[in-house]
Amino acid sequence: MKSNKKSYKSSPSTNKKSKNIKVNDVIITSCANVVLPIAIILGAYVIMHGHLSPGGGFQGGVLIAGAVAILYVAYGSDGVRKLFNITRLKASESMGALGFIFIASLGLIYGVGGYRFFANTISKGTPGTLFSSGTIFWMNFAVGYKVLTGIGALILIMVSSLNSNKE
Amino acid sequence: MDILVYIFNILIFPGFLFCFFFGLLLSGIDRKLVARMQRRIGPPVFQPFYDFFKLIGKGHIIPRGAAKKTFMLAPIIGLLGVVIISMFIPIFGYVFIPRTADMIVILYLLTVPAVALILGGSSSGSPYSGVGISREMVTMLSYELPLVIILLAVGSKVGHSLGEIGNVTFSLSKVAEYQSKNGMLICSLSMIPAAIAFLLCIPAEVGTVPFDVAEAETEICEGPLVEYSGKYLALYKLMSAIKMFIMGSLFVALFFGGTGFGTGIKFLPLNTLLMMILVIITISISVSFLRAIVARIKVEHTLKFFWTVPTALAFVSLILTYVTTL
Amino acid sequence: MLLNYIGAFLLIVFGLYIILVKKNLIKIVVGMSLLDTGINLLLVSVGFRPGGTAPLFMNDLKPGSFFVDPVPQALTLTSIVIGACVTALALSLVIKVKEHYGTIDADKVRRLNG
Amino acid sequence: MNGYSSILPLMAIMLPFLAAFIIALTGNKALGLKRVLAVIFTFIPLLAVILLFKPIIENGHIVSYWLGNWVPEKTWAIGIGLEIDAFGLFCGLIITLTCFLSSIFSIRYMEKDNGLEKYYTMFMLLTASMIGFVFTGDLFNMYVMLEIMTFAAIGLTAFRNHKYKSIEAGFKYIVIGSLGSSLILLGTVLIYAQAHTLNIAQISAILHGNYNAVTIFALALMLTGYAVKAFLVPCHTWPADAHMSAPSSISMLLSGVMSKTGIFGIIRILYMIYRSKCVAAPSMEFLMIFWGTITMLIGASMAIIQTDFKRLLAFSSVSQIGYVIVGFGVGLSAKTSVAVTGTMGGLYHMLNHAMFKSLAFLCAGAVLYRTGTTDTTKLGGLAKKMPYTTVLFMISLASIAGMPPFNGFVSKWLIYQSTFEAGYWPVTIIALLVSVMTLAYFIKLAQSVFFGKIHKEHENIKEIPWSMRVPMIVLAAVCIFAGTFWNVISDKLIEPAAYAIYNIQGYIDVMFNKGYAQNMFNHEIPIPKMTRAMAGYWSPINWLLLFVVLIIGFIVIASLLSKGNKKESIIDLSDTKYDTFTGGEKEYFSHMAGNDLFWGLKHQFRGYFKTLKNAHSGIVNDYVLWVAACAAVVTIYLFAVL
Repeated sequence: MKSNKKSYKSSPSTNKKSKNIKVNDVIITSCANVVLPIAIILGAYVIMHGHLSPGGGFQGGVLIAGAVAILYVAYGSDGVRKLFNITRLKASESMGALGFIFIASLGLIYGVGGYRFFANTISKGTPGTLFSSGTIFWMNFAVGYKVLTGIGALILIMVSSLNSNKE
Repeated sequence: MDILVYIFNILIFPGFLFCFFFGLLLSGIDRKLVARMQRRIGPPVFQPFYDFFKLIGKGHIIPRGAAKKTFMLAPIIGLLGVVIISMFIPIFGYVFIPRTADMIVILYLLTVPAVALILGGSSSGSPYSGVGISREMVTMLSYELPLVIILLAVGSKVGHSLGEIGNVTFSLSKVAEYQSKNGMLICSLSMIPAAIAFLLCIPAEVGTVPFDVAEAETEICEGPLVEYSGKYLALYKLMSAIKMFIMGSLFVALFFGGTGFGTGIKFLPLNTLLMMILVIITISISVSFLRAIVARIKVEHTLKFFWTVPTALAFVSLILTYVTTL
Repeated sequence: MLLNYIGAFLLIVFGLYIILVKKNLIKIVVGMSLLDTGINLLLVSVGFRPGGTAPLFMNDLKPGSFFVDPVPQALTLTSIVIGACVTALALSLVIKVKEHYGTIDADKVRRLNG
Repeated sequence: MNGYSSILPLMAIMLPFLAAFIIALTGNKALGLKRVLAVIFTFIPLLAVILLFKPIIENGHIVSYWLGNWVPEKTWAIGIGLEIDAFGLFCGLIITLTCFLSSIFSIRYMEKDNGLEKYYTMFMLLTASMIGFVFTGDLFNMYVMLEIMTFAAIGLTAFRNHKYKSIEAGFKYIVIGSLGSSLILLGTVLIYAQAHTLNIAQISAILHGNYNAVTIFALALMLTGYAVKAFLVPCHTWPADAHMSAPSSISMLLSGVMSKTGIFGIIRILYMIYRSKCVAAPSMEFLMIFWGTITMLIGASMAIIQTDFKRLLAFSSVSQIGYVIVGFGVGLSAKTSVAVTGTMGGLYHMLNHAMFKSLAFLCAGAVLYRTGTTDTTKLGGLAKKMPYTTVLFMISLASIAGMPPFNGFVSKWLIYQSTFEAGYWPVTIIALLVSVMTLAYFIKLAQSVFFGKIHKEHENIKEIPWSMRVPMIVLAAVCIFAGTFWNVISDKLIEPAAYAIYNIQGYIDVMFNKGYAQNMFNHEIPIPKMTRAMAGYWSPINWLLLFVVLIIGFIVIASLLSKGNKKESIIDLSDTKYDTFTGGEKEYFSHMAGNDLFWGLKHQFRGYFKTLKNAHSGIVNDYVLWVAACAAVVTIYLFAVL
């Protein structure tokens, strides 16, 4: 709620110029407070169960990144900027991509089936359980991580450029 | 041994020395002829030689604003270009470098002297040269189109009867071979328009009145050559003289080829002599005669003229070739 | 099924129409997105087999049941991702265009011509 | 297949991707590390391609690699496969070599810009996706790689986003480029609906004899889509903007290499997937030759009226791509000997264009680096200040215009010969004329940028640093090498690649098992015989001769000229006799700039040039309309003739 007050001070000036976006409306804030955890948990679920049900890393990642947008709608750009560090997000995105490549090249490292990239080398487990399908689970995880940070950074950049446009 | 013959070819006979001598001689004859047509006495026939050696002996000035290396290299490049062309042109069945593609090579190499002129003028940094090279470029664009079509017409005429792949040949030695069998190409009806078009292209290629817009002395003080002096100017003069000879002998090779006028005589000095006479006749018709009777035309008219009259003539030739072979 | 194809066709045509006719750059981006959606719909429809179940590898499969073609679904996902990227990139460029030109009218954003 | 060669193509694709993310991870620190990484990880693919030479070119194998060990089940492809034949390797060589040189050039060239981690990330993505595009054996994978390529290219085009032109070019590029990609995707979808597989080898086996309206529609869409990538007229509107605005090290890739990926796509479609419909089909031959001729003519005409250095080069690229397409169009001819000549000409010109156009773009980059502008009306007289750049530019000029000792001559000559032998003599005339036009507008560049008078503000510029000169020198060396030792290039690259284009049976059999293709086609697929003698190349002895002449000539004339040099050493340059002759007027700055140089031509054809200029209106809707109209025309034509 601290951030709430802080941004409230600056809001009149922004309010004048943009009537469409009303920052820190109580209804929106409280709705967002309810929706945010759900969105994040749903996203996490979708990522984790990518190999079992429709969905996967990308969809889950986008769901979680959508939380950034919700946060922006609810708390304004200050709130979002306080919470996330763009450079860290970008670095995390690269980490996700590198992780994906690493998992994919496990097949190369272990040499299963004649040094195949993308070969599924980890034990596959029993079908239907969470820790099954070998590398696919981990790849989903890496993709999800990459997408959530990537799209998060994207939304953040767009938001900040929109703001800078108005000032 | 082959190498020695090649070097002889390059340096002496169809190459440098021969071109040097005969090109300058041709230029002298041209001057004499024009003078006689204008009822002047005119300079002696060997005047271009005197001019050349005089210029070689004189000092030269390279202007401050010029790109020095290009300025000095451009005339040499142009001269080498024309000397190289001279070796591709067969002298009545004597082919020095028989290759399949020499027509296109000649077409490309003929742009080398023009490019050299443009580069030299362009590097001198003079405003007159700027105007001159712009005109030179447009002239080049204008005569290139009819020239291409003429060569294609000749190539398809010859290629068709020799049964080449695709009914075309780009080889001058094939043209000579055809003419020694079937008589000269100028005698066949379908080639006459192409020959006329080629005669019209020669003055533009050589850069004489009426198509000397690039060097127009009275307007832009010799255009690209305005800053040249001494030996570099001499090289340029030599280049254009040799170019005149090359164009004449190309015309002879294309339309009067074959072995010694169809007589079948294969004796090199005699053939060379015959070719020289034909070249002199060609040049006197296409260069001297035109030069004496016509005034210079504007650059945009040059383009218009070449893309209409000679192009149409060459096309007529090409179509006639197709019609007759059907 | 026919409805799907008609829908895909209409989406593609509308998308193309918007790109061709609308002068607002944002609307052009919308048109591109619509075009993409149409293709995605077509792609999913291509892989659909009447009566097929979702292509999930489960233990409780009934004998005689069959999957719809899973490949187009994977392709559609890829295509959606790419479409999202196109939209994002294009929108960010539109923002920059507005910064530089002060307008997003296609008729005025034409300094590079000829 | 032995172990190492099967893993090399994967390495060539994967390592640049890996490097891209490593560079992104380092953030905006450690600039030196990024440069080193970029150079190393573009060198590794080049090394991989060179190592692949032995199995593919010398032993004649086709290397295949199934990702994740998903080998075909009962001769039905279920996984994604990489497949590299000699043609793919040929394109791979062009791509990796150019990318490597570009990464070296970037070191100093990009030093004034900030945000270089984005630059290098996208640069590596571009490299990796281009290699992936030519090495893959999967139709959808081609689309994905194409999209990555397009994104990276757009990002790099808009990289200098403080300039309005970068942003505008980027936006136009993304609209037209993604429309092209959409057409390709639509075609891929339609093919999938018919063949139910995405493996190129299998599609070509299955589709044989089963062509119907849907596949022909797919052919039309994919041809147009790849035409956008290869910028054939009328889809040529974006490259002019994009090449002009991108940093030169990227323009070089966009023009030299990315256009080749479009051509690669077109060839794979025409010669492989629609083999029995297109090869030896006069109607398709006509379409491609007509398309190529229009492209070369309009590209050259547009180039003549440009005044921006890089924009002119971009239109010149359009015109050169026209030559390549004409070559491959003749390759569809029914007369096999002519077809082979055409294909070889197209391939040779592909290689040559990548080399000399990259060189020309790097020269533009060098000029931009030192003077800060590429507007030819504001430049002039740089030859005195930048002699190396001038010489290198002259080499690229001679190569692109097809002057005999340089590489452009060999490939252009093959194209002339093949078009005439195929009976398309008007195309030969246009091609020769366009060649002269090429020479003309390059001379215009030479005059207005490197010669003439120097501007006051450029008095103190210096030659570019060595790290920028080296890539240019390498490119120039390749230009000269490919022109003089054409027989080496022809033996080692062109012939195997041309053979691979026609060797569809081998391509299919490697992916599945021997005899699969014959089984599907019901007959052996003929491969035209090819020897380089048939192509009637220019004999090497002449080049030796020319060199002898040149050297002797230089010696003789240099000795002739050396007498005067002693006197020159004591001259006083301030003497009035060294002034430029101005006819007595006071000397002032009067440089014959680019836009005045073709006055006679422009005046005579003012209607034509004005129409062309107005047609390139710069409005993005118009450009999209052109692409859509092109797709419509191609569709109608294909339905009418196939």
